[in-house]
Amino acid sequence: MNTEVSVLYFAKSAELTGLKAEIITVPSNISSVQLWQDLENRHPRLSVLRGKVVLAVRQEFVSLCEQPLSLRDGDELAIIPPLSGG
Amino acid sequence: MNTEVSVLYFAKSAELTGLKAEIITVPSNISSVQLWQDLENRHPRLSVLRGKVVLAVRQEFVSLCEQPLSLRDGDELAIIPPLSGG
Amino acid sequence: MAADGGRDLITLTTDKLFADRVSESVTCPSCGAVSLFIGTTRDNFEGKKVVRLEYEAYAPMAESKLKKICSHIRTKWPSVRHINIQHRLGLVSVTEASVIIGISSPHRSDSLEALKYCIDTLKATVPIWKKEIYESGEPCWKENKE
Amino acid sequence: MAADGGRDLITLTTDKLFADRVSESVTCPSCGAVSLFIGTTRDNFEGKKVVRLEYEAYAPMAESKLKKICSHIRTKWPSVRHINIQHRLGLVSVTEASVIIGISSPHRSDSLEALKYCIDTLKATVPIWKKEIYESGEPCWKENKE
Repeated sequence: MNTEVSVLYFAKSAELTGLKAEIITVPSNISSVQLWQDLENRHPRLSVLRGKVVLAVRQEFVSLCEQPLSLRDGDELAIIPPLSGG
Repeated sequence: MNTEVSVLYFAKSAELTGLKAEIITVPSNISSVQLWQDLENRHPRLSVLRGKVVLAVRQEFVSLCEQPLSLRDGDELAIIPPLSGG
Repeated sequence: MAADGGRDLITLTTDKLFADRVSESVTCPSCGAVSLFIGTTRDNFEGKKVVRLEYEAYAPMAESKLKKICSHIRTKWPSVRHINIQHRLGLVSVTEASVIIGISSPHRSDSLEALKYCIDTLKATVPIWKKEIYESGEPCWKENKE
Repeated sequence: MAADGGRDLITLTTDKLFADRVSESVTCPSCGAVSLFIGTTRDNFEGKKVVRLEYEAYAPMAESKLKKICSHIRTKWPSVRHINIQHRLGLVSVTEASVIIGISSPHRSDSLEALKYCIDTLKATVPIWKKEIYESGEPCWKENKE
């Protein structure tokens, strides 16, 4: 089953994609690793961040792993490059 | 040999003696314990501070003990009740 | 918000930050100690001259993470009274504050320890990013390491 | 005064103290961190209402002890840049600052650790005394315990 989710890009990921946000359709049981691969396919320049990013799913950090994300329509995802606040 | 030294009183010791400072003559080899006893004799109300004060001799802390102070004329002594700065 | 009326103040803003406002906002008659941390922009990085920083945040998540930090502080140091965390966004010039944290407590050790925990945890867990802009050369997105 | 131009500022004064002035005086372009401690008068002691404090110092010795604290800080945390220690004397009302310490350093951990050392050592070694003046009852000279 597919879901429509929004993906927010921050910092370097926003520069690399040229986007602040986009809406994409992905399988609801996609894993975080697969989702990242899907985003890299859409935006090949994102590959420089491979191994350095985590996701935020519904505003909670999620490391890249094989576990299904159980996405629901309208969920907010975000690409989180290494933090540098403070 | 006697020396003339000034004694400064601070905080509660100033309240008890009613003095900010006085000049006294004491033996130059007096110990800090003897000096305190001498001051208690001059100002009996100081006895409530017994065991709680230290001295400052030429602006260095000196605990009450038997060692001679080697005072010189014009030395500045001070009565140091428990500190409460900050 | 702490149960007994302690305030958790959290602000993300493009306005300039002022230490006095933060310290006043956490001062209270029952507290003997206010500890403040001010993070400012340094003028150099590996020999390159930094002229300014640009901060960006995932604002709603950053605010919820900052609230979580406040609630952890109140669990670890129950005597902490008020907490104010201000983080600047957008462009910040050299020597201007990018973050100010103020914490009050009746005795000093609690607010000092909570302050260190707060800035350490902010740097490690709050989705905020800074880009250094140099006098010459490409700007660079930074990475907290400590 | 540190060899490389770091400032040691020490003030004993009956004037009101301001956090902004202290933080500005230690801010510098090469520093990313300013840590500030503000000690204020609490409004209560063992159920008695405190209306104000009165501070007294053995001023020349207090200044030399504060200078010694600065020089120890520079030995223990050589990256510390500027140090400003202001202590108020005379009458201080509830919520007003009696002491403000500001310390800057390139990275935060040094100024935070030096700040804790500074206020702990000040309370333990600097000849300054405070008397609490209550709404009713005899004033009382305090004793630092921590």
